[in-house]
Amino acid sequence: MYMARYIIKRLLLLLPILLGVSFIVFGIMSFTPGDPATEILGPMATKEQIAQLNEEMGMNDPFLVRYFRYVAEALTGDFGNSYRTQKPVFDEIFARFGITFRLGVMAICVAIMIGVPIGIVSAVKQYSWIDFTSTIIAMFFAAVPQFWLALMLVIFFSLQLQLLPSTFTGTITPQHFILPVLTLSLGTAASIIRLTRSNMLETIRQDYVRTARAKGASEGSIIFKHSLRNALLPVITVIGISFGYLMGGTVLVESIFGIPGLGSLTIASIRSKDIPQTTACILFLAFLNVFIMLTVDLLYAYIDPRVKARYAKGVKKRAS
Amino acid sequence: MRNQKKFFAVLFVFVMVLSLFAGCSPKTDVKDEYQTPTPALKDTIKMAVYSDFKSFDPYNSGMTLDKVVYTNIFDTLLRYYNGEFEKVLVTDYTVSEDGTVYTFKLKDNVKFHNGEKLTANDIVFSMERAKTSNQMANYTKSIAKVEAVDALTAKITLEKPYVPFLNAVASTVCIMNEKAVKAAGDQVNLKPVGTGPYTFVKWDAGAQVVLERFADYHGEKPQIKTATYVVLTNPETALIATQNKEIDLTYTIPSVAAEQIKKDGKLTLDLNPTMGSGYIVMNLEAPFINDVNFRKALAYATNREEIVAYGMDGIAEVSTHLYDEQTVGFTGEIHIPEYNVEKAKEFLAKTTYAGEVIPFKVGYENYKKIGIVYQEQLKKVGINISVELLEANTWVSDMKSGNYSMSTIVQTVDPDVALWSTILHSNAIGGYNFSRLDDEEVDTAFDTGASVLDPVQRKAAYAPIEKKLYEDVVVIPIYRRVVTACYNPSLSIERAFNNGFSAVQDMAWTK
Amino acid sequence: MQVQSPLLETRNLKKFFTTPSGRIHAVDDISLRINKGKTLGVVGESGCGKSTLGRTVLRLLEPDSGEIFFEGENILHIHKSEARKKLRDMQIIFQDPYASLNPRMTISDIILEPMKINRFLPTTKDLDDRVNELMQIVGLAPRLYNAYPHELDGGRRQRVGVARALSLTPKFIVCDEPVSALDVSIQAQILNLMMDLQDKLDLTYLFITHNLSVVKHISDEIMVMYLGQCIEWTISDELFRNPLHPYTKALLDAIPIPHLREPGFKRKSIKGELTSPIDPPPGCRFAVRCPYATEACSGKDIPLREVETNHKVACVLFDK
Amino acid sequence: MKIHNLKVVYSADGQIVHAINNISLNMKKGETLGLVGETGAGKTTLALTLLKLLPKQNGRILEGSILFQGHDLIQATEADMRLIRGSQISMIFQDPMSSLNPVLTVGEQIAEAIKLHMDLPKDQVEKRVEDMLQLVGIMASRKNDYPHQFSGGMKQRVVIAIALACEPDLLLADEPTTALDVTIQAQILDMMQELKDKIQTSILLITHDLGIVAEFCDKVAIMYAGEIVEYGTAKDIYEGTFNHPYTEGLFGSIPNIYSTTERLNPIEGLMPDPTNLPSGCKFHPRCPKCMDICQSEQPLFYRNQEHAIQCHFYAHREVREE
Repeated sequence: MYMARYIIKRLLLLLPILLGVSFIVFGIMSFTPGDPATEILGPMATKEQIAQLNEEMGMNDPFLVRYFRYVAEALTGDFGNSYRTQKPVFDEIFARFGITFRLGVMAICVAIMIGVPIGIVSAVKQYSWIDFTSTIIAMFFAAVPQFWLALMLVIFFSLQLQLLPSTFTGTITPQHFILPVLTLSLGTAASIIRLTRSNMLETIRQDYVRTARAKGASEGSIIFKHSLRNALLPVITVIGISFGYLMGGTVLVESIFGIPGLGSLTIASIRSKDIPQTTACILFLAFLNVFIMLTVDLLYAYIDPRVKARYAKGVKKRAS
Repeated sequence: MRNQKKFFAVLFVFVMVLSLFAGCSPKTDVKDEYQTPTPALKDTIKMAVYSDFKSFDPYNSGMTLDKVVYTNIFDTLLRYYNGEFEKVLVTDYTVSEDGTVYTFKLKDNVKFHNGEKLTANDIVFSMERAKTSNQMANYTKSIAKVEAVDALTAKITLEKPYVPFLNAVASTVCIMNEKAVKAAGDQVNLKPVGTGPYTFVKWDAGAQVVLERFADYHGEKPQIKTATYVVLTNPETALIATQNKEIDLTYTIPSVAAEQIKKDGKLTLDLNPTMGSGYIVMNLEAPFINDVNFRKALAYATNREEIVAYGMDGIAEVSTHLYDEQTVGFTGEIHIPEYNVEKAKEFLAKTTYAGEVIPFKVGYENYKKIGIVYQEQLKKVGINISVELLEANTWVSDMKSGNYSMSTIVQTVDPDVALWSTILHSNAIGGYNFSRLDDEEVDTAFDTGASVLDPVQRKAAYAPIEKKLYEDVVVIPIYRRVVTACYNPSLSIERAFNNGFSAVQDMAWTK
Repeated sequence: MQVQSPLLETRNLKKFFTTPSGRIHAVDDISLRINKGKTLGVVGESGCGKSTLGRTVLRLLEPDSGEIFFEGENILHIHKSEARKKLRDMQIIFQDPYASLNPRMTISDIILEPMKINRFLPTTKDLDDRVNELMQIVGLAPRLYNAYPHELDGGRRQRVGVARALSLTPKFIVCDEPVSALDVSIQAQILNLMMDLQDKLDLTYLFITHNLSVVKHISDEIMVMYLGQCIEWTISDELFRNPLHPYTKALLDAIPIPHLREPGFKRKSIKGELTSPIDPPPGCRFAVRCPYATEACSGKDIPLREVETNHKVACVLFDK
Repeated sequence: MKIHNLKVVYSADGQIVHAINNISLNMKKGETLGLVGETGAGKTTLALTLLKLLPKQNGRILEGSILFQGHDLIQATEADMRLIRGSQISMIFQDPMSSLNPVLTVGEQIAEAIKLHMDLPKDQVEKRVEDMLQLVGIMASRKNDYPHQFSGGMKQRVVIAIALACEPDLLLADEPTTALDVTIQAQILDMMQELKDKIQTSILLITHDLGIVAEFCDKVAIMYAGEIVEYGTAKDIYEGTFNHPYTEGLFGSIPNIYSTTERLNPIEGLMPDPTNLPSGCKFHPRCPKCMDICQSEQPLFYRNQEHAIQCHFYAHREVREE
C-alpha cells in the first residue's frame, strides 16, 4: 500500500523531470548553429528554399513558442517526425531499442554473473592467489579503453580463431552477441568485482556475521545468507547506474560491431540537428533511467527491510 | 514458502535472460554463413557503408549513400559515365536545334517493380515531381513543359537553352511510377519502386538495406541475386569483417591500413576517384587573405603531394583543378601556381603580413590532419596558421556566415561547370559560396554559359571562371577525393561511377 | 540554598526537533541555575535530552523559546559580538575524544585553535607559552606538543579536550559525558583532574552523564531528566539518600554496586523502556512505566515543586 | 571447561600483539565466572578463542589447550567447532545494535540456530522460536519483525534468545549490557539471572563493571594485559583481606554511591602496549607496591583455597604458595 503510493509518487515525479530535460535539450538544440532546413533539403538547396522551409516549419518563431508547441503536441502523443527520415520519432526509437535492450540486459547479466561470484570469492579468500589474480584482472578491465578491448576481442576471436562473427551482419545469431556483450560487460564486471569484494569484506567483519558464526552457521550460510544480501546493496546501485548507461546504448560498441542501437541513433540525430528525434531519444533515456533507478530503489526495499520501513513512514530517502 | 518464492524469482530471471538469447536465434536453416564456404558461385553480396541511410526517395535525399542504394532501384533516362551518355531507358533521343526541346524514345519492354509497364506518362510524372522538389528545383526550373507524345515518346520543352540538361536532369531524375508513388503515400522514402535491376526488400534502420534482383529487368540480368548494404561506422571492424569474409566489400577502411592491404594482396583495394574536389577554401573578405599576393604566396607554398601523402595517408588523388576534363565546359587553360617556396616568399614580401596567426577552422578530425600538415608547409615560408577543430554544425555555420579565414573542404558538384555556380556565384554568398567570391565576370559566365550550345563557345564562356579561380587564387585545389573499395578478390567490379561507388549490376562473382 | 546570584540560569528553555513523524521534545521547559564554582550534574538515560540541553545552553543549538542568563545577562538577547565574548567564557568538553579531535592537527594546534580564532593573546610566543602551560595543567607531557591525536590513548585525548576547553580561561564548562568512553582507571584520573581544576580555577560545571556514581562523585546538585523534562532536583547526597521520584528510585536501584549483596536480594527494576519523545501528551511522561501511576498522572503537566528544603520533584505523589 | 596455558597472538602491521599470555582457568558446570578487565586486557579475545572465532587473517593460538567436556577444542576441526558453537557453547556480543542481521527477521535468526543444532520438524522449530521469545520477554507475535523495529534492550533480548536457543552448556557473555542504559541493563541482568537458574548454564560473563560481577557471579577472574592476575570467589575478591594491587586500584577508581569520598584513588599510568609488554610483572610500572623483584621476574600464583593472586607481594604472606 505504502509502496504503491511511493511508486506512484515517484512516477509522478517523472513529469517535471521529463519537462525539464525536454526544455534543456530543446534549448541546446535551438541555440547551437546549423538549421534543420539545410539538413532536410540537402547541400544543394538555395538560401531562399532554406528560409522558406524554416518558415514553414515554424523555426522562425521565438524559442518558447516553439517549445510550448512541442510540449502541447507531445501531450497528445505526437512527438513529431524525424527531420532525417520523416518517420515518427518513436518508430525509430523502438526499432533501435530492441537490440540495445537485449544487449544491455545480456551485458548486465554477464557482468553480474562474472562480477558477483568473483567478488565473493575474492573477499572470502582475501589475499589468496584467486583474490590477487582477480584484483589484477579487474583493474585491467576497469582501465582498458572499451574501444581497444573491443578491437582486441574482434581480432582474437574473429580474425585469429575464426570463432565468432565480428559484426552484426547477415542473420543475427546468438554468437553475434558474444563479443559486444563481452566488451560491454567486462568493464562493469570489473567494478562489480571490486565493489562486491570490498563490501563483502566489510560485511564479513560485521558483528552480526560474528553472531552467525557463533551460532555455528556454516561458511556457505554465512556468505550467502548473512553477508551477501547486505553486501549487495551498494552493488545494486552500481548495477542500476551501469544498466541505465547501457540502455543509452554505447556509441562506441555500436559503432565497432555495426549494431543499429539507440546510442548511434542519438548521436546521428544530434549530428544532423534532428531536433524532434534528439529530444525524443533523450527523453526516452531520461525516462528509462528514472525507471531503472526506481527499480533499484524498490530492490533496495525488497532486500533491506530498514529501507522499506523508511518508505512506509513516508520519509524521502533521496531525490532520485 | 519464502524459499520457494525466491527460487521461482531466480528461475524467472534466468528464463528471461535465456529468452533474450533465444529471441535472436535464427528460425531454422541459416547456418553461420560467415564461415561455411559456398561450393557454387556465390550470388549474394554484402557491402559495408560508413553511415546510415536517410531516405530512398530520390528527390528528398542529399546523401551520397542513399544514391548509391537507389541507383540500383531506379533507372534514369540516360547515364553519364566517362564523358559519355549511355542510353538506359531510351532507344534514342534528340535535341532541337535551339536546344530547347528534348525528345526521348522509350524502350518498349521496361517494367516497374510493381508490374506496371513504363510509358511516357511515367516520364511526365517523374519530371513534374522533380520540378516540385526543393533539391531538384535548381536544375529542373528550366523545364517549361513535359508531354507524352505517344505511349513511348516523351517530349520535354525548356524555357531557354540549358546545356547541362542531359547531365543534371536526364541522367539524374529517377523515373518513378505514379501508381507506386500514390500507393506508398507518405512513405515514398521507405518504399522505392523503380525500373532498375534490383528491387527494394527492406531497410533495417541503422543496420542494413537489402535488395533483390528484379526478375523482369529490361537489361542484362546481373549475376548477383541479393545485395545487402550493411552500416558499419567503424572502419577497423569493417575491414576486419571483410578480412573475415563476413562481408564482401567495404567502402570504408582505416586509411592507415591501405598500404598493408595492398601488400598482403588478400583483398582487392580500389581507389575510385570521385568528382569530390578537396581544396583550401579561403574567406576573401578576411584580413591578409583579401590580398591576392598573400593568396599567391599560399598557393606557391602548397605542396599537394605531401598533403595527400601525410594528411590523407595517400588515400586521394593529387589534383591541381577544382574541376577537370570530366566536367563539361572545363577549359584547362589556366593553372594554379606550382609548389615553389622561393616564389611564395617573394609574394609574401609584397604583403603587409608580419607573422600574425591565421585561424584554420575545420569541422572534422580528418580535415584537422590536413590542416596540421599544411601548417608545417606554411611555416616554411613564414605564414602561421592555427588549426582549430570545431563541432561540425558550428563549423558549417561559421563557414556560411564568413566567420572564418581559412579551411579545407570537399565539394562535390555534378559534372557540368554550370553546376559549380552553387559554390562560386555571388548569389550563393551566405550559402555554399564559402569563399564569398563576388565577381561580376564570374557571375555573368555562370548566368550565360549554361545556354551556349556549341561546346567550344561554351568553354570560352566559362573561361573567366577558371581564370579567376587560379590566377587570383580563389581556391587552392589539393586533391580529388577517392572512395576506397576493398573487397574479396573473387569479386569483379566492372566500373565505378564518378561518385566513387559502383552499381550492383556491375559486380559479379568470378570464383 | 542560593544566596548568591547564579552564574548560569535558564528559564523555561525549550528545544524541539522537527522530524517527519512529529516534533521531538528534546528539551522541554527546563529552568536551571548553577552558582559559581559549583557543579550541577544532569543525569538521565540516552535520549532524555541531556546533551541537547548542554548544547542549547552554549547556543551551539538555538533554543526554540526560553531564556539563558550568564552572569546575569540574557545571552539570547545581547548583541552578536557581545554574545561571542560571553560565549568565550563558556566551553564544552565532549564525550568522544576520538571523534572530537581533528586527526590532522597536532595537539598544540588543537589547543591553540580557539585562542587563534578569538585573537586571545597578542604574540605567537605568548600563545606558545600558554599552550605549554595548559598542557602542564592537564598533565600532558611536553613531548606530546607535536603529536597527533591518533598517537594518544583515550585518557590523554580527553586531557587534550580539557586543555582546549580551558584555553580561553572560561568560567563555565559543559562536560558532556566526558568520561563515558574511558576505562574506569582512566575515568578516575580524569575525574580527579577535573575536580582539581575546578578548585584551582574556580570553574563551574554543568556535568552531563548517565553514570550515577560519577555524577554523585563530582556534583554538588543533581538534576534528573526524563524525556526532556527535569523530574527531580536536589543536593547530591540528598538524592542518593532520599530519592523521591519513582524514576529516580528505579534508576538508583538499577545500578549494580561493587559490593556483595545480601543473599536473596531482589532488585525492584522497572518495566518497559523510554517512550517516544515525539509529541508526548501532557502529564507525567514516566507514568506508563511507573508502578505508582494513578489517573492523576495524566491529563495535565506535572510541575516541579519544592517538597522539602532544596529538594524539588515533579510527581503527584507529593501533592499535599 | 579447563583452559590451560593458553597463548594467543595477533599480528598487526608486522608487530606481534600478545593478546593472551599463559592463561589457565577452570570453570565448573552451572558456575558463573566474571571476567573483569579494562579495554585491551584480552577479555574478548579469550571469549573468541574459546569459540575459535579469532580473525583468520591475523589471530593465532600459539599454545595451550582448551578442554571442554573432555575434548580439546584447539585440536577440533572447523566442522566439529561448528557443531559445538551455538549448541554447547554460545556467545552474546557487546553491541546488540550490530549483532543482529538487519535483513533477516528475528524469528529467522533464532530459527537458524535451532535448525542448525536441533533435529526438529518445521512447526516445532517455529514453536521453539516463539517459546524462546517469550522466555526473554518478547511477544511471540513479533518474530516476523526485523531488528530495526526493536529497541536496544529488546535486541539484546533477541541476541540472548539466539544464544540460549539450543540450551548451551556454556554461555559466553561479552559485556552484554555495556551499550544499554542502566534501567534496561538491570532488566537484562535480572532476566539472565532467571534464565541461568532455569537452564543451568555455565556463564562466562565478561565485563569491566565490578558492580555487575558482584551481583551476578560466583567466581571472579581479574585480567590485566592478557593475564589473569587474580582469581577467586566473589567473596574473596569483594570482601577478602588480600587483593592484587591492580584489583585494589580498580576498586579505588569507582566512585562509591553510598559514601562520600573527596578523591578517587585511581591506578596511575596507562595499560602497557600489548606489542611491547614490560618484563617481570606486567603491572609493575603502575603498581604502588612495586618491588625490585617485580621488574625482573614474572610472579607466581599464590593461592589460598580457590583464591589465587599473581603477585610477588604475597610471596611471604599468609597466602600460601602452592
